[in-house]
Amino acid sequence: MTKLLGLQPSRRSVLGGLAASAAMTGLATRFAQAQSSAPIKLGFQLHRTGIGAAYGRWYERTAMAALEVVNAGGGINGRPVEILFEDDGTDPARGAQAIDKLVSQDGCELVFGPLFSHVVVGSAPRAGELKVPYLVCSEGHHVASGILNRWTLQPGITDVKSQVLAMAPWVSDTLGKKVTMIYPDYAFGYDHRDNFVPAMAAAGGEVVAQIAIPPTETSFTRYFPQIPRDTDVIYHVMVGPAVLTFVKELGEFYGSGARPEIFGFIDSLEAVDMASPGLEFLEGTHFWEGDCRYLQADATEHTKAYRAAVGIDDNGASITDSKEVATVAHMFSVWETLFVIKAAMETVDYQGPADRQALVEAVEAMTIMAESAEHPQGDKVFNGKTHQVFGHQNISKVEGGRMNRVYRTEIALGDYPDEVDYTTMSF
Amino acid sequence: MSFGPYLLLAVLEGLVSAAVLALTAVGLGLVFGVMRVVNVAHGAFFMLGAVIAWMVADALPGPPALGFAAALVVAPLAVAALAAAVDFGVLKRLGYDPDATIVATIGVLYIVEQAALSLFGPDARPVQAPFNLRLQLPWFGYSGYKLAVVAAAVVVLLAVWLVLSRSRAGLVMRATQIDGETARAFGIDTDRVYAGVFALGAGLAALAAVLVVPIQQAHYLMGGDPLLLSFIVVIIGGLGSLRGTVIAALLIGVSEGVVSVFFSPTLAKILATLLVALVLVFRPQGLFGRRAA
Amino acid sequence: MAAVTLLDARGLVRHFDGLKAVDGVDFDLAPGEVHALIGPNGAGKTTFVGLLSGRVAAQAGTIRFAGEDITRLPAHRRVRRGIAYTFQITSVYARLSLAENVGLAVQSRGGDRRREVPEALARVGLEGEAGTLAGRLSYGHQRLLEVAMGLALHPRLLILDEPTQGLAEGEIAAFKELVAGLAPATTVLLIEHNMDVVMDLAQRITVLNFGKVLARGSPQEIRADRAVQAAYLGD
Amino acid sequence: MSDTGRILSLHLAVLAALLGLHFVAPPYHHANLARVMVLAVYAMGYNIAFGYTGLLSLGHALFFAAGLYGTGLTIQLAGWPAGPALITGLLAGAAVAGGLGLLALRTAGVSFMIVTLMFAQAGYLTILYFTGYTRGEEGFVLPAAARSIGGLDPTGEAARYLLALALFAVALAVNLGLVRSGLGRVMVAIRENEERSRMLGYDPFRVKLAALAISGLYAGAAGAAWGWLFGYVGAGFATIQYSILPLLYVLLGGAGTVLGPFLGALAMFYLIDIASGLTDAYLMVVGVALVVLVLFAPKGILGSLRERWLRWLP
Repeated sequence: MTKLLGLQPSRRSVLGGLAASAAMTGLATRFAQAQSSAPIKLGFQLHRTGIGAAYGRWYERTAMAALEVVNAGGGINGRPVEILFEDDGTDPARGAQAIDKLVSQDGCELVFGPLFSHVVVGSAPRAGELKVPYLVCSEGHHVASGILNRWTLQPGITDVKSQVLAMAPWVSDTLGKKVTMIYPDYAFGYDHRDNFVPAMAAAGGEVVAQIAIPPTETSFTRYFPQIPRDTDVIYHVMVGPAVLTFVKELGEFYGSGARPEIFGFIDSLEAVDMASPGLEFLEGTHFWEGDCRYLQADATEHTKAYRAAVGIDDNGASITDSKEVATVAHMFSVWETLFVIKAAMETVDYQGPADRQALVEAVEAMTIMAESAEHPQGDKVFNGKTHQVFGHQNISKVEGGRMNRVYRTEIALGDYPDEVDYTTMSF
Repeated sequence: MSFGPYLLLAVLEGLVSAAVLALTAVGLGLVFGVMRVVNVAHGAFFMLGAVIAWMVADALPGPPALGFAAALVVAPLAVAALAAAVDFGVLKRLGYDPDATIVATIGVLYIVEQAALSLFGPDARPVQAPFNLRLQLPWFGYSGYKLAVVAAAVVVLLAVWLVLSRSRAGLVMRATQIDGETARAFGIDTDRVYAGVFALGAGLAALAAVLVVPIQQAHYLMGGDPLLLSFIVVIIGGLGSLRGTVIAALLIGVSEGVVSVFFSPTLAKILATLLVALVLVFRPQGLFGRRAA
Repeated sequence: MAAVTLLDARGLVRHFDGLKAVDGVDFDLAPGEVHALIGPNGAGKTTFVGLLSGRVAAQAGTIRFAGEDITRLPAHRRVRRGIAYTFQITSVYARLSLAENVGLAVQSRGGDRRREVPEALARVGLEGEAGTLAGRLSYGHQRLLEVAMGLALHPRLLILDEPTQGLAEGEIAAFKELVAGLAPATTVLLIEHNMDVVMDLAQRITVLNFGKVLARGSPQEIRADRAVQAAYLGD
Repeated sequence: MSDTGRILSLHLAVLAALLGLHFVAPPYHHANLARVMVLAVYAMGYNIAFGYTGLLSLGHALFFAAGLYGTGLTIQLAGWPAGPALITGLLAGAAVAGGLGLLALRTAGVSFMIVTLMFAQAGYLTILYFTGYTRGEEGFVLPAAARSIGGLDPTGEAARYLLALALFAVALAVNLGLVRSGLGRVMVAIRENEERSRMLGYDPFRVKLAALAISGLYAGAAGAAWGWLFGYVGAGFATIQYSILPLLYVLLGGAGTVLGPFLGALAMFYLIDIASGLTDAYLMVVGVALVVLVLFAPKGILGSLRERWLRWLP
């Protein structure tokens, strides 16, 4: 088989020949100029269709808003910036293909933006092979768990493991000791379970039941009797279009009578209007939010500016359509990731693909990210070894149909020992 | 929760899903029975019904019951009209060839889904139930509207049965189902029958969706599950057997509910799926279909 | 053993929802004979040969072929043992060529397609049409193609279910010649309505009525049988 | 030229063209072609069941997944070397298809569609149920080091392309041999007229079972190769979409033609690729394309060509 591999140089030489002939037609001169003044092209892997489309729309808007700010501030290294969006259909196989297209065909310097874990895991190997930085906005634990590669980073949003660890003490202290977890039979559901159970035990609580629901399910009531009667807290984290049904049915099941405390990850209701019929019962329950959907009384100027730029009102809905609720809890990561890219590119005086490795190293070298216009969700700490950022988490309570923050975790609360040191891996 | 009430809840849930299943499946079964067309777009018509219901309810001010009632009329008619157009523009030209219609309806499925995504967006949108009644049992609460859906399903299915068995339209349909050529020889315009059946099937899917949407929310990808389940119900029930469709829906709905009492959710789903598959394997003609002699 | 009887059926029963299609029939075939099976419409002839060929499962009774019990054998295994069946309603591969149609029969017994396909087609007079799609043939020619496929199986017993239906006069004559030439290598069981064909070809005739054997004998005996005349010849 | 000569020249020309493209295709298309070739093997397998034998299955994703996980899990959990893992995946595809066939082939037509679909759905849920091992829908990455076989590293662009081409070439040759063999002719016979075939002495159940197992072998090979070449294993490949995909490829390219699946996979791949570049509503384009195809070229691209001009096409 080494013979087959021996064909590689010849393939290069053929391509080289093509490049040479392209030079005669003037194509190559354009490439050469591209190095100096032409826009920097960034690729965005977008869930425009498929199950992630509700997120994708807001990820795109956030990216465009951040881009406007970047370009208004002179671009990066004096060059204007362009973002090319490529739909991945929220599908891992197409995700890898989208990376190919953005990098090989469109000439993007790097790729960022995906949310869904399976797209990230399915695409990361390709990014590694192409040796192109891949900055994900996914909150999955995949990056920090060490299964990916040196080129994949998550500098915009805390991973689920850290989120869960940071929440557990508050849940145990404030809501109750006996918790029933309801989560989808999905890898991130398991991430919640695997990390929350020990964290709860450490905080003096106990997970009394774990109910993993198949993601194809559209009706949930029949599983609710599996919730033990002595449960103090129901911990739910669901995704997909059926989550609204889930919450409504939970409400019908318990009604106005006595019910356990309810703590959910807002993933269950991201992009869903809290004023939707059937959700009244959520009054008084608690949610984790990466970033607060409703404008909080103590919101910083940066937060306000960010929200205005993206185009969301005080209720976290589109300023042009109050029924169109944004994915506020997650989409800040796109904004912040673009500014991490900008900072890293400026650090290494990024010129072109040759500087990709330096770009990754520059991100790895980052540590403290201060609360700022670039980081409106709050200050963060980046761990270069695990390629993962850690920030504050918010717990909000539903009061009068809006979510008010009642607790904000310290970053250190979400610490856990490194599971990988990517900096020791080769590029 | 003790076992008795648990089982009661499971059975209630099973009844509701059986009602939804039967409603969704009956239109598919009709199309399949009369036209021998596997309508892959059936789930898309269902979804379209839900989406239109949301649009109507959203556009109409006033009490939720009003918007709901309007949706109950508008959605099935609109979807039926679209289906008739599909029949006329595509299926008829294909001569209702089984393989070709599968491909064509997959195409229609994509077109409708994309249209919904483009015009309606990717969000799950709830429609308010026409009334808000919650039954508080000693052990758990239950949605009154869900029980109303069961009642509505019974009414709709009875109506379909009456139309099929007692009306001239039903007679014409059955004649076409049994032997299209002979029907044509007797002066039945089978083209019109086919268009009518296809529209009726789609309209029934939309009607089911309007009834379901206060329970399940409108979403542009919501059609997949009903499509699969409808097929299963129609096949298990035996082709062209309304009674079989209803009983199969009950069997599947209630067995899923009851199996879920004894196993963890995903395992229950796996077992219920295998159970139904095995029923089909060992009764390939369906529970109520007749094996060809 | 050199069987005196090639096929021997005892007490065959097949009912459909109370309809006694075949109801306790005993039947035998001598090697090399041409045997006709006649009877009014609905007498159970096609069901009966279905039982012999294995297309229909017997509810009671036994069938022995060449000395072995084949009652439980599925149809395709019986074909391999030498029982060939041509369908009452023409059943050929309409979208395949004649050569491919016959080739499938030749292949089934591991014969040489290149040599035997033209032979089999020539025997029914279709040698010029080897490349034609079977579906393009006239109905009569499709029947002949079926016979050719049956012959290509080199069966010991060839069951022909109304083979002359739809054939023109000249074709019928050629067909009779063909069948007459099969003996003694091939035993023929013929369901036939055309009495000329029956009387000219058959050495023995069995008459079925309401699922039971009404009479059996030589053409002369059957012609003279009063019960047959009453039930079948319609006077 | 004799038909055999034409057929051989045509298929060799396709393989030669693909080899040629290895040297001249721009990187993006070069990478795409590697994917298309693996998907084409999957579709070829589907075509053996559907196009040649008339078995319309909606459960082939299960066979693809059997190959994918057969290879992926033996590497990931059992730490097997890639060689045996690949063979395991390939055989898993055939074994699962054979096992499923023993049950599902008791049914026919639409019942067969639904039964295969339901078994595949149960398989998909089983992968999720064991998320602790499989990581469910998120899936897992097969590290490059674990994927090399005796120094042969499938992660390089050239190696991957050539390995995909080698797999494709073998699959194409076997497919061609199969359809021109006795079994291939009987498969077609069963498709065209099952009862007639039974009465020619063929056992339809065994022939269909064999066809399904071979089809599963192809799907398993494609799944195993996908995991090996692209390094990702996930439950998404076991969903109904991945059962419909090869059906579309085959119908587009031409059911019952040897090159149809490849042509269909290529055309569909680039239809989506180009359409999604032009409009957000690319699914609309795909939908319209399907409707137009079925209206004006119902036998697929190659099927229509064969009908009009190239009668000799296998």
